[in-house]
Amino acid sequence: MTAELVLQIVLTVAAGLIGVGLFGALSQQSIVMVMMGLELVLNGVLLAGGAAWYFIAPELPDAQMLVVVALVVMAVEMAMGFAVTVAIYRARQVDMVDMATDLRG
Amino acid sequence: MPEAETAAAAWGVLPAALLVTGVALGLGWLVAAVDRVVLSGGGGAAVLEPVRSSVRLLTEQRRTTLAPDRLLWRSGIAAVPVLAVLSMAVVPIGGRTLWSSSADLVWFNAMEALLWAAVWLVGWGPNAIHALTGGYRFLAQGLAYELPLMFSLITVGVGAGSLRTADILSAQAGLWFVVSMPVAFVVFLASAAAFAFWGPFGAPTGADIAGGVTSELSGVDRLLVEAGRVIFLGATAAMAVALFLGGGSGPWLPGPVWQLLKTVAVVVALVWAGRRLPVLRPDRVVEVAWTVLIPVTLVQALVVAVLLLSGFYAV
Amino acid sequence: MLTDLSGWTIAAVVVLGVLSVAGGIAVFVVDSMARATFALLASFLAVAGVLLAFDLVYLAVVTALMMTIEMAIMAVFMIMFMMNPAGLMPMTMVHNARGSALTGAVAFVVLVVGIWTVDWPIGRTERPEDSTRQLGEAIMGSHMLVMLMIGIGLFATILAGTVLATARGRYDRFGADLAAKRPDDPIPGGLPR
Amino acid sequence: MDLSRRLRAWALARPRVLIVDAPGTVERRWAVEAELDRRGWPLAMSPADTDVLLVLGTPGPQLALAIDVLWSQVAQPRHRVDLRATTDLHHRLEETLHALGAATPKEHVDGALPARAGAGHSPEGTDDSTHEGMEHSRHEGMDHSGHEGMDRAGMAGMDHSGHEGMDHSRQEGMDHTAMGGGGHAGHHMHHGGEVAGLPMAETAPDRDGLALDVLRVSIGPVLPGWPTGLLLRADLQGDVLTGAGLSWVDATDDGSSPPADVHPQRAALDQLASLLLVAGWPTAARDARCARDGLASTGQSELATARRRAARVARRVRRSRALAWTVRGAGHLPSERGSAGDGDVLDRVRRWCDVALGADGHVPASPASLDEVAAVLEGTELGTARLIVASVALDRSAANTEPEEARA
Repeated sequence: MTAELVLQIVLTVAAGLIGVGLFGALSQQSIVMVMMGLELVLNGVLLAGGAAWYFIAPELPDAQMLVVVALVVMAVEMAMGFAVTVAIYRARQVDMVDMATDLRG
Repeated sequence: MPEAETAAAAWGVLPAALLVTGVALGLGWLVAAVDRVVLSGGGGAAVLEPVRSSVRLLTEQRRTTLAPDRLLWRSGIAAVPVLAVLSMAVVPIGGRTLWSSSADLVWFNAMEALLWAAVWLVGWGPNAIHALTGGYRFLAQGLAYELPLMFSLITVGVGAGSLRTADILSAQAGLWFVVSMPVAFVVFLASAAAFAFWGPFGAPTGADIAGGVTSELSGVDRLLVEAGRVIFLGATAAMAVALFLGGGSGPWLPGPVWQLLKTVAVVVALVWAGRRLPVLRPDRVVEVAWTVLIPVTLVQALVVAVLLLSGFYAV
Repeated sequence: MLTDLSGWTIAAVVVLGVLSVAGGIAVFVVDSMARATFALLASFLAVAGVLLAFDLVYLAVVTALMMTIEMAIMAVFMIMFMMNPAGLMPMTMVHNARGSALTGAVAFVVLVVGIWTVDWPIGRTERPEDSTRQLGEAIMGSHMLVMLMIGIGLFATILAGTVLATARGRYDRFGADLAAKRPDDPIPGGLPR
Repeated sequence: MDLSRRLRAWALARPRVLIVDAPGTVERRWAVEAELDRRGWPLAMSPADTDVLLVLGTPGPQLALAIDVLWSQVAQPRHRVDLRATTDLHHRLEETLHALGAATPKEHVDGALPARAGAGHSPEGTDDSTHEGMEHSRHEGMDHSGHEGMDRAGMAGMDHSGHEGMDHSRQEGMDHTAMGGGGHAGHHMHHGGEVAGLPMAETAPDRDGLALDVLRVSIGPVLPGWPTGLLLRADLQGDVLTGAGLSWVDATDDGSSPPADVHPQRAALDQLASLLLVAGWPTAARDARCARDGLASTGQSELATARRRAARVARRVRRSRALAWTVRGAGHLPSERGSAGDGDVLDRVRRWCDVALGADGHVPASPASLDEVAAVLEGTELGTARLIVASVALDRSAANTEPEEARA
């Protein structure tokens, strides 16, 4: 099997993760579920980054750095997401995005 | 850097895996037996009690509860011993690890983090208040101990200049790491006890909540969870020997014997000290972990880093 | 160029890939919030397995480690804030499902078309002996700036998250004139104060 | 096969025992615990952890009901012993071993519950569908044959959590309270409704300014280190108790069983033993039990040994910094009571230690009333609440404030 084919298969899987994640992030009503959708998108980025490193440029650390950054972004997203959820819930007992539409600019 | 030979490469994957599992079971038995001896106040006959309990639990009926989350419950139960044995994969046995990579220490830590999720599942699954309370306690405790544990592992990695267990062993040829990293050693053992929710950190299975996460388990389910706990504790003792006490190094006797002796000594000391204390309530312990242990382990890492730069370690 | 992955490894990668997508779909299908969280964890662990096959041991293990911790915490929040944590009562809580599905599908199709039409520059250079060392040296050398930014970002996150999530400030704890010797906390904690 | 039977007998030679002591059987419980300690039979933590259920004395109707529920949750192989007197204790325990080791599950029930004895299914039977299980519990209460009861109930359900549990016929409410615990099944369902016969949890303001789920739980009347017969009904948010109320089951027979005139030193050691058990210090609890049992002996030298033991354990507990650190500040009882029961858990522990030391001038604290203790439980965590309850001598004669007629 050629390396390119394997890479394409893996990237397709990553695209699948991104697609499912997008669907979740856009369709879910609950803030926590929206975050799970975003996590799934980033999961796809992790996979794509790893594949890119292995097949395209293993001599450079850049793809690895991309994966690290994606991990950090996930952690930040989770932390801030939870903090915002707690704050908004504390303020008005709301845990669904639809109930917070008045926050629109 | 020469590729350290792994047990899998030396003896074949299957025999090596069987060996590691066997050693894991032996360590688990050792911990359980010492624990039983200390608990029953002496009496050498107590060393057979873990075997007796295991046989009894094997013949016992499994039970269930009202509206449980059976899938998650059972997966959590099965995961506990599996993770414990997997964490043994990077513990050197006779100078060789089953599996070796450039991130052995992180692997060990990851298994403990996964245990975290597994124990929470064991508490969540049965849909009972005592079990769930135990699960939450473990989550809070684990969160507080994850960072100090990580920092103490990192300290070892800094000292050895590698995350590979084999390199850490060879880095201690001159001086055992416990000498220059006493804080990391103590924190490692304490966090390990916290992760095995045992002894003073046994609040998740405390008597005050009727056994907590284990309160709804019977038969083989209970056996798996209890076995996972003691294997984890045994694996940690063996890992502590490898990381801080020079592994198999020592005069006169062959390496594996030294390693075994040291492991037994660590287990006995750990169990003896742990059983002299009452359960430390999570709300108190957690604050100490966040506000004392994390800075202290960071300072320990700093000290080791400075020592490393000043050429203290022969790396 | 032929890949240097063995047939078994490729099979494992494909199986893990399918598992990760299946886990991702399960997140939005199952009723139980606890199960959704752990389906997401399964997806992460499958991706970590693929990374392991790609020789990225450190990143794989760190992914498993971080995501497990995240999901364990996530589970608590799911149970706190979500309806139906145990999935005992089937219900759906979605809005604009059709549009979202369309967006997701379009994104997927566009990506797939790109993936299968681009001529990928497969690397022909030597692999580093140790990917972990490569990453470490990059972090401490050529890519240090990235790491510095990450550090600052994480620190800011810690502060901002704490400020947002706590309702009690120092005036609640030490009194209006900050005169109290001991903070008035619902749980005293373990330190002598 | 002979070998497997012998293996089985060997495996069950040290069964885990759950003791349920009916009111007025304190001395009997001490005798039984002494014998169990001597034999090295561990005490069970929960029904799931139990091989032998040992019922002392004659439980009242409500307690008997709770014991039946408990029994239905004990996994096979199991054995139930109703011990009316301790004279033939040794013999009865030997019999228990024989019965446990012997055989097919149906022989394990000690005649007390013939209706439950028939179900000797294989363990695979436990995989009944959840749904079926729920329906049973919903409509038919707990009167199933043993095995099915176990499938279904475990000790989960309890109380069918929620507001509704209380309004049920009390009979049923009790059914599910044997060991405490409650379904967390449906947190946070804003729309109410029921699942598996469990009403969904509702929300209420909590300590941290968040309105999160409230569960209605009943804890007791049988738990390790817990006064048998005590029932704690409370709202639970996470593991924080709000709205706690304490009551004795079968409280109507108070006048008939006057508090037994027990040895104060032994009573103090017993209190210490159960407190240390709850505090998660099994070695110290074992030593306290051992000293307590020794003080019953008549021989002069044994008595002296027991006194030394009591002094040793009391001093050890008194001096323990770890215990002081972990229990300090919990459960401040108002001091205007004037009795020796005031102060926090640590003060009371130290007072028990003084009494256990046999020092002069230390009288055991007068029992605290249930309402007083319940007031302190407000806003504490489950574990702290257990420590507080274990640290006070409770007034057994206090009448149950709840009307009992409904049940009778």
